[in-house]
Amino acid sequence: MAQLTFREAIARGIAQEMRRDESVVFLGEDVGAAGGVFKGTVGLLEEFGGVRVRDTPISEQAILGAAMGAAMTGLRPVAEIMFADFFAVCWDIVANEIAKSRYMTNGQVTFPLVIRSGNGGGLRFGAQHSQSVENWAMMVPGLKVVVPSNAQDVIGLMAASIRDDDPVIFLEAKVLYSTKMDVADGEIVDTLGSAKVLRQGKDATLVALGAMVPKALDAAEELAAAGIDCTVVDVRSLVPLDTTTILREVGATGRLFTVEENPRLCGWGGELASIVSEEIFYDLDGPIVRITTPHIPLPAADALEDLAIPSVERIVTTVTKSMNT
Amino acid sequence: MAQLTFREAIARGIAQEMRRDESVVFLGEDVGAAGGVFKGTVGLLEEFGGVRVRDTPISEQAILGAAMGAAMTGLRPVAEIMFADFFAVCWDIVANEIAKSRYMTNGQVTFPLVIRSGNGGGLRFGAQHSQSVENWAMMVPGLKVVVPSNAQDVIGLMAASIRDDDPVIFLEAKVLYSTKMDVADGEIVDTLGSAKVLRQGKDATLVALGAMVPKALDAAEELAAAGIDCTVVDVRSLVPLDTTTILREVGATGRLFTVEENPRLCGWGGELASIVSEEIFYDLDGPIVRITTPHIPLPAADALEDLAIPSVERIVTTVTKSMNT
Amino acid sequence: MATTTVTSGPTDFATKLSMYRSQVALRQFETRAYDLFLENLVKGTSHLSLGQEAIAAGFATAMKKDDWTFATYRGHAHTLARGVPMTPVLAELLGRSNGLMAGKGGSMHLTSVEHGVMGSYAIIGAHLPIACGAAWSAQYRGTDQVAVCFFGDGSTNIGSFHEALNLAAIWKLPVIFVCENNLWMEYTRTTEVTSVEHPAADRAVAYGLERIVVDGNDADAVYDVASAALQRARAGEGPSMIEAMTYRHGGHSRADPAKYRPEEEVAEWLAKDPIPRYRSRLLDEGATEEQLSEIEAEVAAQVELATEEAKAGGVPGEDLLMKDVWADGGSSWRN
Amino acid sequence: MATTTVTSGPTDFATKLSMYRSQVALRQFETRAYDLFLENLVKGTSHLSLGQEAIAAGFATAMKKDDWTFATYRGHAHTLARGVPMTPVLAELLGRSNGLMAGKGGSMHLTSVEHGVMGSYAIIGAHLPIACGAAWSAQYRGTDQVAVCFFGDGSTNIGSFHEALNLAAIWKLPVIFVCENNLWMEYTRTTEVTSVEHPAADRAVAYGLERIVVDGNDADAVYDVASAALQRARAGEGPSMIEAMTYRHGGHSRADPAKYRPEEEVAEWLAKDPIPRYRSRLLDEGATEEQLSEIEAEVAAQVELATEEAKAGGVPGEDLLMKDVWADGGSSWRN
Ligand SMILES: Cc1ncc(C[n+]2csc(CCOP(=O)(O)OP(=O)(O)O)c2C)c(N)n1
Ligand SMILES: Cc1ncc(C[n+]2csc(CCOP(=O)(O)OP(=O)(O)O)c2C)c(N)n1
Ligand SMILES: [Mg+2]
Ligand SMILES: [Mg+2]
Repeated sequence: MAQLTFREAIARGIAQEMRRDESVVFLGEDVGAAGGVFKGTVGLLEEFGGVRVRDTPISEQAILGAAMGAAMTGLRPVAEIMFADFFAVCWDIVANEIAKSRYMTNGQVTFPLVIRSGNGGGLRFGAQHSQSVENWAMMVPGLKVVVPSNAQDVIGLMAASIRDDDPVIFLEAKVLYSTKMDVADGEIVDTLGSAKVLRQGKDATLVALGAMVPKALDAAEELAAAGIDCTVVDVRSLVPLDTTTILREVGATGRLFTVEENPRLCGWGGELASIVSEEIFYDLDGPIVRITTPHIPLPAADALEDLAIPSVERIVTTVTKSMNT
Repeated sequence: MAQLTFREAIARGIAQEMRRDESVVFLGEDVGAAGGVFKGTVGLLEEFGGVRVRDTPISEQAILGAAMGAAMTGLRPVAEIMFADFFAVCWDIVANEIAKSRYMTNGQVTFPLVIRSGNGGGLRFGAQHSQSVENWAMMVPGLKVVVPSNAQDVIGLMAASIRDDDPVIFLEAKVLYSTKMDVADGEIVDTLGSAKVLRQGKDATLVALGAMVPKALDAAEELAAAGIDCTVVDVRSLVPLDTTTILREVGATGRLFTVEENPRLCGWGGELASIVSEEIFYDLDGPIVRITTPHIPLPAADALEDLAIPSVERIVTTVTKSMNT
Repeated sequence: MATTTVTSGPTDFATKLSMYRSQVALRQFETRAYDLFLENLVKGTSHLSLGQEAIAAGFATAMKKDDWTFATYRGHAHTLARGVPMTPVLAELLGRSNGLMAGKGGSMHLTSVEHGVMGSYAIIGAHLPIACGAAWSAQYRGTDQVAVCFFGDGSTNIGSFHEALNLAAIWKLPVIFVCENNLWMEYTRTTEVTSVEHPAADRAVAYGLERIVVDGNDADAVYDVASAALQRARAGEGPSMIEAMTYRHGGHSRADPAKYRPEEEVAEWLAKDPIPRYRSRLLDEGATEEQLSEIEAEVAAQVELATEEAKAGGVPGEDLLMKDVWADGGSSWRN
Repeated sequence: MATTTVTSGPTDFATKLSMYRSQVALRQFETRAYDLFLENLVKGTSHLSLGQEAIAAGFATAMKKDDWTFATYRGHAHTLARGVPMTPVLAELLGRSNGLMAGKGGSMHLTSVEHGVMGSYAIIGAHLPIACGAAWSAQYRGTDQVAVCFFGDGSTNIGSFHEALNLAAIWKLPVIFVCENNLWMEYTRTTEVTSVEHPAADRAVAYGLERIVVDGNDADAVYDVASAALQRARAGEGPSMIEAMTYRHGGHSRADPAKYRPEEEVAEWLAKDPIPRYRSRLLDEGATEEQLSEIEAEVAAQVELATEEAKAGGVPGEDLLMKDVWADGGSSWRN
């Protein structure tokens, strides 16, 4: 048992797998000597050397193209895209090449690779360095999408992602990098596609992802104090999606609230709403309500960013209002 | 009144606006002498000359970057991205630059530009030339998204898009290019953000977009024959979204079925489901059901593609089954 | 044409004959594919390499069995040249379940990992960095495999060209970039939208590479330049970029009559057709008319057989539709 | 250093003095910004140009009022150099409602259309094609405006660099690409990941452009090369690419102590600090110590005032949050 930050957990998860499997290699911008701009890869170069941990030029298409080509010829690359917003400059490799090639070739090629990236807002970085792009990835058939909410999960889900034979987009909420928790010693391996019930309630179910998970938990405490007893589910992986757990927990309380950092339109919460309202419609006791960042680019100023991203207060208010009407 | 194909309507819509406004310019690959690979721009070079209608290199980032820079300095460019799948190679310019810059600058810059593109499947072009990417665009705050379903609408919505001061992603279902209809003479200008009720029923509401609209209409005829009377709504524009019409029509029948060409996850239908299940939950008489392409890359073979994309038969079966349980 | 001065081609005559056979096979196969398109049996789009066969044949002949080919949507020739049988390729064009990818990829995505054909890519530029990745893997694993990446003249103006060339150069990757310069993009002449005359070769210097232009309609010349680049890559000396001048006899894709090209230009290049040219060279060098006719007849029989077998292929169904999105063979995104 | 042989700078002395004032202003402003960051008043990230001021000052001095600047996230200097007042820039860094964009953009996105500052772009490479678009618009509308686009050495390896340069060349656009080569990307030395020594200049030939390297720590030299390129652009002779050698005194962004750089390298470049260097040249050329001190004092007073005004700015609220997604001033995506 050791106190570990979320960012240390990243490096530990990758190192665990690199020790185990020579075919795991790592590449990205400033990831070697510098240990990554978010210090998520500190120590990797020292332990594994410059042949396995490679600094690249500022060429995101080349980074992910290289990862793809290497994955289809025997390696298991982990690539870093520094900020998730930068997926936009290499989206073709992600969405058109990596995601589709296995299917197009009728299974001839396989892409055991992980693309990890700093995701989301809260650091006052402005509209081009703060996006929550989980939906960009969820939307594209052929990509798995993993979003951990704490250090322990980071290690286990990173290990599971690296061992998975499919391409995984691994999104790390930047605002969580400095959060700490006690993490078990020894090897940790988790399972993709398993949501976690973090709190069990009887009145409503809050489903949250990544940086919204601690906020949902805090909100649930406040709501409980006010007499509304909430279940909180941490989705953890959007693809594969643990609909079994989610439908069970929503069905049990009869009410679904999603807490999403992404801008509203076509968010994962919409997808959940459609699944719930098709499959357990008759178990619902009231409207499905989504709590999201408004459908606007994210502003830079601290005051504005705090207004934009769902806050504990907004969650509490929204749930209370909806439960009382 | 003249019979016009969908593809001819594109050129007519653009020409109508180029005649009216010198600041409208057009650029793209093979758009000039060749008239576009889908023949959507035949005649433009001849009428407006090579200074206003420009052939570009195969450089989608340069094409859209040029459109953006020109739009912020006084022109109203219309750019062609040949296949909508290619948005992936220039997504940064679309999603990070064009969409966000007005907001980031607190309104200092404005982007009166249109990006038109051949969208969707049905032509057996395989996974990289058949995607329906309406959700890629809908998902990004700052973009308007227009998807016409017939030649008359093409002209009016193209004119409205070009006259609009915001960036519009204008997606043309490739499979509709050869469809024909009688189109009014003279200037045609339509309104963004207005859905159209194409058929009024009392049992269920089918909401469809683009190439799915004629299929929904055909399905409604078959369903009517079998005793299920459907309303059919053509969404026409995803952003702005005409929720007034949609909520009214879904509320009236108590049942919503979406017909979406896009792969399932994070489709616009999920967004609609969430709006409906929040705002008119108590008007619903049964589950919300989405009819989409499965969440897979699109296959090339004709037999497979026909299985993948929603067919009239699948719409009929799905609606019938859901209405009878 | 620039750096290739003495052209010899393969040293043993049997290899030359097989390089001839390869070119004839590509020609006859694609001629048949075009006929089948006219019969409405080829679904979707397809892009023929008629006229460009010497490049595919020259490279494939110089490559080792476990080297890798990365092709574009114009990939029939490169796929067949590596030894992929005709039947599955033709069946793929026809959308049949006995197709190379059971109909799921189509003409633009031919792939046969077994033959080192690591895919055909239909979005301009994407496969250049992907080929770098394969080369990186060969370098890391210490094999002596080389990735050979073919693309067109018009594809030199897309961003990923630049990123891939730079990465290959700094990492000294065993990758060969081959620009098949057939002068035209789809319907636009490449020089009209390109800042240099030789869109690949004139930019080699920007990546610290040698400027190489070769006659792409001469299989021997291609073979020579390919052999040198392969050797260089295997010796750890890094990437090469080769610009091979050629011409497509037909339109860009199956439906294009290619009316935009000046008649004289077409005539000039038809006169440089690589196949008759190579044929008469072989005759000069000692082959008999009989030998060559026999090759041609054998290929014709293969094409006949492939046509029959492809047409006899089944129609793919729901099982294939939902298969192989994921490595577990399925397509499920939920539990 | 290559093509610039005789350096003269502006011919009239007043302009030289104002170019000095500009550099001093950039220096003092950013020094203050750094202090305010240490006081925890600057929110988010920021990237300083300390040490690189001669490039911004030289170009801005040579440009006409209605020319356009396109900058990166390292854009304070380019914004101020075009005449944008200090207060709104500083207030933007502090996230106040009197900020240049009311706090909505932040340090990385400074824009002042009124002053020809057409934006600061935080995704590497994006603004090169966008600058082409502005230049295209100038060409189309027949104005003689020129777009000047600044970017770093590390940004030369991204795809859009290539696309923009080619487009600018073939369309002969009035755009100037200025690579501020400060030797480093974030924490990686650019030559370690770049295929040529001069990442911009050594690639000019790939776009049919002249190879230009200039001493970016000499405002006069920058001014000269800028003037020539601007003239060329206005004469319809097309784009230029200029590589200006310089060095950032501090880290990449506000939090970076820049420990990765060899001490001797830092010392060498501190000795080439453009501001003392320009100061002593002005003294040599006839300025008095008094004159220069007065300029410095005036600037210091401006910085004081701006600091006060920025700190006094309000906190932006809900009204600004939901404003100006769309041209109608609102953010509604539905009716
Ligand atoms: C990113 C992207 N843009 C545009 C296209 C459409 N397109 C397909 S082939 C082609 C022309 C390519 O010309 P060239 O590279 O010379 O190859 P050739 O077809 O002549 O072999 C174009 C524009 C595409 N597939 N991908
Ligand atoms: C597409 C993209 N990739 C990576 C980054 C992260 N990043 C920001 S600045 C930078 C270094 C840029 O170096 P250079 O171009 O030399 O400019 P400098 O910062 O030295 O002025 C990097 C990698 C980015 N903003 N955009
Ligand atoms: Mg070509
Ligand atoms: Mg730099």
